[in-house]
Amino acid sequence: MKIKKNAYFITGGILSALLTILIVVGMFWTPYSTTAMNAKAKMQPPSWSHILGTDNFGRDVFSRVMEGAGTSFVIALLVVLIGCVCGIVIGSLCGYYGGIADMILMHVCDTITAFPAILLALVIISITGGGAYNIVLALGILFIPSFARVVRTQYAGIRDLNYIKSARLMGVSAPRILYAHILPNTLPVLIPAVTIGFNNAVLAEASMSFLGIGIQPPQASLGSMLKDSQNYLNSAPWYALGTGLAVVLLILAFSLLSEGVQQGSRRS
Amino acid sequence: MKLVLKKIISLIITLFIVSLLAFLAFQIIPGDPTTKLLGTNATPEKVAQLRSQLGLDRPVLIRYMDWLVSFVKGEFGTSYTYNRAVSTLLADKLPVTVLLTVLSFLITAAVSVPIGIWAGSTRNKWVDHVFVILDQVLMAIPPFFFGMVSCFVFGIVLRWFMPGSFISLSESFSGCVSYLILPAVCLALPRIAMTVRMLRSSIQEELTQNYVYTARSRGLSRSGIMRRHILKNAMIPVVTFLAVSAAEIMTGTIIIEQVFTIPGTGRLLVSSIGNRDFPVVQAIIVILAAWIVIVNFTADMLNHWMDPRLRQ
Amino acid sequence: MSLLEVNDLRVRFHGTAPDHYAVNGVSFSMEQGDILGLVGESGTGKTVTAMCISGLLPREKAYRSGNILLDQTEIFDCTEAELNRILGSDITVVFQEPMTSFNPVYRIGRQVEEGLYVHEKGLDRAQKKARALEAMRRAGLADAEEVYRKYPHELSGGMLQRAMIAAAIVTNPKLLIADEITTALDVTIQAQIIDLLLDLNRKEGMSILFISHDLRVVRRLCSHVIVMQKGRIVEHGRTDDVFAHPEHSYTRHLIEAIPSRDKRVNEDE
Amino acid sequence: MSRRNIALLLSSAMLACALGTFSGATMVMADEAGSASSGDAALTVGLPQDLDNSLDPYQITAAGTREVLFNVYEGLVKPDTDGNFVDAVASEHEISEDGLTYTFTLRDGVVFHNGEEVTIDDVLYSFETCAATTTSTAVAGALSDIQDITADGDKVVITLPAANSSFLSTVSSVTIVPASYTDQATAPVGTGPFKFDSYSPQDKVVFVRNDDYYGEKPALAKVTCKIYDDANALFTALDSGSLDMAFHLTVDQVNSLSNGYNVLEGEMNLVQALYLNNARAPFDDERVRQALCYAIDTDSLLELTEDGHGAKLGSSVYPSFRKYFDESLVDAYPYDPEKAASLLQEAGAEGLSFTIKVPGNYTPHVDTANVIVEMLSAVGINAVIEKVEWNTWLTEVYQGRDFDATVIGFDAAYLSPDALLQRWVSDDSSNMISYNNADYDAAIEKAQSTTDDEEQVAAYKEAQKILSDTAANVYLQDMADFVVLNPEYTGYEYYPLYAVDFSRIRPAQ
Repeated sequence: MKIKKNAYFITGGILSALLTILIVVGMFWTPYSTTAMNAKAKMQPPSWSHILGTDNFGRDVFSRVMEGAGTSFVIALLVVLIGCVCGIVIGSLCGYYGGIADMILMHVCDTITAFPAILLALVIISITGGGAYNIVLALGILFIPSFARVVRTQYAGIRDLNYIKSARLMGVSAPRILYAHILPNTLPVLIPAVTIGFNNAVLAEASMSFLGIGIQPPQASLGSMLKDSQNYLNSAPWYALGTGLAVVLLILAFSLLSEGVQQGSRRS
Repeated sequence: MKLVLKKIISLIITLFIVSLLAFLAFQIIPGDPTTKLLGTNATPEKVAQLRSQLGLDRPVLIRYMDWLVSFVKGEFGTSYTYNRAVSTLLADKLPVTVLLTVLSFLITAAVSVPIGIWAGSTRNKWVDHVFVILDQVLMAIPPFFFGMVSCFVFGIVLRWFMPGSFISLSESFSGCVSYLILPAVCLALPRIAMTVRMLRSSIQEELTQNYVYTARSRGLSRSGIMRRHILKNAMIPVVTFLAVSAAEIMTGTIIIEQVFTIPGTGRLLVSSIGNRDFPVVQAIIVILAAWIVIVNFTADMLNHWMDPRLRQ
Repeated sequence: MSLLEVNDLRVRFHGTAPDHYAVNGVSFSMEQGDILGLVGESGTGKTVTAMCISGLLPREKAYRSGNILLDQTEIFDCTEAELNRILGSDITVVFQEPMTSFNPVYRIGRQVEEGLYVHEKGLDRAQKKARALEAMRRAGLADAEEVYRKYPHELSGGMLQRAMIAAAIVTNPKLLIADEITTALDVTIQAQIIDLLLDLNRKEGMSILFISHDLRVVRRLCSHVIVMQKGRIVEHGRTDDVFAHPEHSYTRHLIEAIPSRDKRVNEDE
Repeated sequence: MSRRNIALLLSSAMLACALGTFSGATMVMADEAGSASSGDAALTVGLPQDLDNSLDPYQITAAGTREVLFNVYEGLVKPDTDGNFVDAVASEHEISEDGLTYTFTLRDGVVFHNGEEVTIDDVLYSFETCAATTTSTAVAGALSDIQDITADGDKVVITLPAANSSFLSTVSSVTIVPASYTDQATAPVGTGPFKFDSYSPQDKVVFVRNDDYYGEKPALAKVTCKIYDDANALFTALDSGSLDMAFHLTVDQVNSLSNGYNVLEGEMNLVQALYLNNARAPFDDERVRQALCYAIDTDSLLELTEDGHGAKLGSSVYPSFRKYFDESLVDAYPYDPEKAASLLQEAGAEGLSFTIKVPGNYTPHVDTANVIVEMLSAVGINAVIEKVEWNTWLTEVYQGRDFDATVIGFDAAYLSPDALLQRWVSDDSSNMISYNNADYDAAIEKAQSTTDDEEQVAAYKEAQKILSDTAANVYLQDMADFVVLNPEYTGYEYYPLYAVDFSRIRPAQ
């Protein structure tokens, strides 16, 4: 994979590395406490002491963005993980064995996609209650169909190739065929699906927090911060723009990386 | 034809499952409607009496059948919070959301197809990079953030547009449409980016096909080849994508209506879920799900109609 | 006056080594009514030569020198517009892969009429259809009416190739270039296509430039033959003379390589 | 022109006309909101929440609905801006020396909004129906005490078994409605300066001038109240000029206003507090409640949320009640984290954690909850906020009492301390926090039954002291209420209770 000329890969790589470092650091240390309120420092514009200014409670926006980005990042990662793992299991079984199970499961997947996403999330959350873990569960379930469908088509395609038939003839056990032989071949399709999944997960979490059903205070994610910042767009625009930029960069970094990977593999 | 029949049957089955799931979902959710209606002076006998009056004590499946029959007849029950028939509530909310969805879809199609064709047929490198970057950025911006900022920029800074001054359909159609344009654009932008990118790569792929050489050997000009040969081939995957995005747009209205305070089914759905207003939520879900399933079905049909190879 | 004259044609693709010429000084001429075979293993510059003659070689891809005269018009001097006027009317091409040479989403009839659409705008729909059906019958398609309405994926390779030929002859071109048109077909269909070309030549005096690596086909079809190796002509003459006593070792090597029954016949004689 | 060209042409034409209407329409809209010529002046107002599910005057529970319908509904008498009672549907009223008989003369020529004349039977019907169906137990209690109520000619005579200084305020809360009219819930009919015109949920409610109003006719012909369930959207609409007026804004919002509207400041007339569910452990233990009072620094809370504009409270009455307001209780619990910690230890409730349910659409309450969470975490108490829809708060918290703690503001439905204090009596149906204190019930009982003014004031103050001593709730503030008005209008005046009077607003010449 020629990396030298692949601009997307480079920019995506640098951006994601930078963001990941910021997020990991944010989990242990932030320039200011993310919760301490300070009446005198309310609504201060960006300055050297406060890079992204302060919010309506006098808290440093940059520190909160670091922590919020961490929450959003972890949630999105977990959501994609659940969606991907379950998606692979379901997709591989359906794709490989087919038959009625395949028909039924695919129908269930269609129904899940037919459901308005936020409604399913709301239903799950109203049963399990708000908070980060329940959102991860709710969104995780939502992301299974997309992965399942991608994996199923790949498996259905690869299932009849000769090297798989010969593996079966040699008595290779089914799980080994499924996950040692076929799975690696689905990677070129799976990796972009994972990054797109990550993007959608970050967006989904942000939208749910915007509707007020996502992360509940005092915990803060980029989505909930964006919602709070809407009120001060006029007097403290840096609050909304700073947070919004963080969301965009978080998504952009990984989608550029995925574009780079795709273009790299296509070209080599 | 057999294929179409099979598709219709699976469509109906999915709708059935969705309505059943929607119905069951609300049995699980905590908060019994009777506590809502009776409030604090809910004595056990009153609760029991009301439950039987509402028929809540009958087994779930019978209640589901009951609900389905009345649903098909168009009676969706009465809303708890607004104390009026759900059908009248939806009568003035659904048109707004449908108008917003159609407007956003038209903008998506009207903008992305010409740009996609132009992007596909130019050969210079820089155009490619510009489109890839633009597409990535547009898809990375959360729609409500885009709505928020455009509300601020157009509304408060430039004063071109008055967020919150929604003019209802009954008052003036043009007033309503002009208010819905900015939200529709916010909804459309990420989809325009995706469509342009898809159309561009689809055209570039078709350009490498042998039939293009045949066409050139007939003496067709470059634009003639594009118009008479490449466009239809390149549009096939794009048309299906556009049709599917019509379903996504409808789901997207749920968020956009919150940002632009548009009294559509999206906002009603969010507040009704919060208020555990089951009849309203169930009606909206089934309508939304029906819209998504029907749109996917049309996408399939369009695909078959446009590509003769699929027509066995 | 000869129909086609190629003088000292040289072609070098961008990005290849400066001294490596795909076509290195090719000159020949062709008379009206001839069937000229262009033979050689793949990669010897046959197709590149044909593409230069038909003007299909993209200008930005290669350096070209020398000149090509088709019925007194200098191909290299033509502008894009002038070229488009010649292409499809005076000169037409039939390609190797019939399955992919047709646009999958349009019916055969519309694609056979393409030449008329471009060059004879005056005709109305009915006239175009009639000309197309007539061309398809000339190409040996018995049930032309039915094939007219079909889509490419609904026809066999052989029928598609006949339709391709119909599309090429509908504008009664001066020169028909057939670039490896039999290679993708099985033997029985090949013979039918060869007979079709012979008929067209005999009945309508169609001049054909036939490019192939299959000597057996060339022997049966072509009146004259040119053998090319590494971009140069190594042999040029009447087909029978060249096959009877080939001068150049490369030609002899090619003839011996024919694995067919009739070669053994030669030995028995 | 092949089909392909037509399609391309069509799509670019669509785009052109879409953009055309976009630019053309904004001209139209620019002047629609602010038309202020007299006579047919129209005002556009923003409401921070949707109306109640029933608009029947006796069923309304939400202060937000009551404050708007103040323009539609009237009693025999109604409060004025300085808290006295002026004649409304009654042309005059007199009270006997012993305070037992009240005589109201029906004003002649008063017409309901549906055109019917107001008759004595309507008045009697109204008193009867209100006594039977009102959701406010204080009003129901006062009305049930009436010995008898008789009509003679155009007068209504009401006799009481014992004097009740706040009976006049109860009368003002009995809206006079037509006896024959049945669907008040969806299309209210009253006698007020404005008539109800139309209501579409989540969108708007429209009032029009009542041209045959007996009193001074309002200058505004039409008032359109646009409904927002999201404070941010309301503020953006106001700031962009599509609204002429909005009320109950926070100081942060007012500071970030950029459209040059006038800002009027008054009190919200709300008792904002961290209300604790006294029936649910550990808040059933007085010491835990007191610990919370010590743990919350009200002064810095005011500084953070109101830039110092709000008024501190010590109990369930706010300053506008002047003589009844007990100033001394304001600093009953100075900020003392150590004492809070020791009290918690004493009560065995270290590491206490609970949820604060707060209505998401009221930014002032959400902000206060955020500050409280932060202050409590400094003392090791872990509080989490759960934002809920307004209707969900009403049913789950207010009616269902299913909560640990909540931040809300209680208003006075009518001008009497009862409206604020009666609700904490043990058996009162709207006793949200299930407060149960015999001394408190006795003090309220005494206050309601004495005729002597000083005695009554002392009893009400004693009741407030009990609430403060037992730390029933963590009393915070009566927030500053900012009303923002388009400079093309003037004349808005504050009332000492939760009411927005449109009838005084007129175009500014």
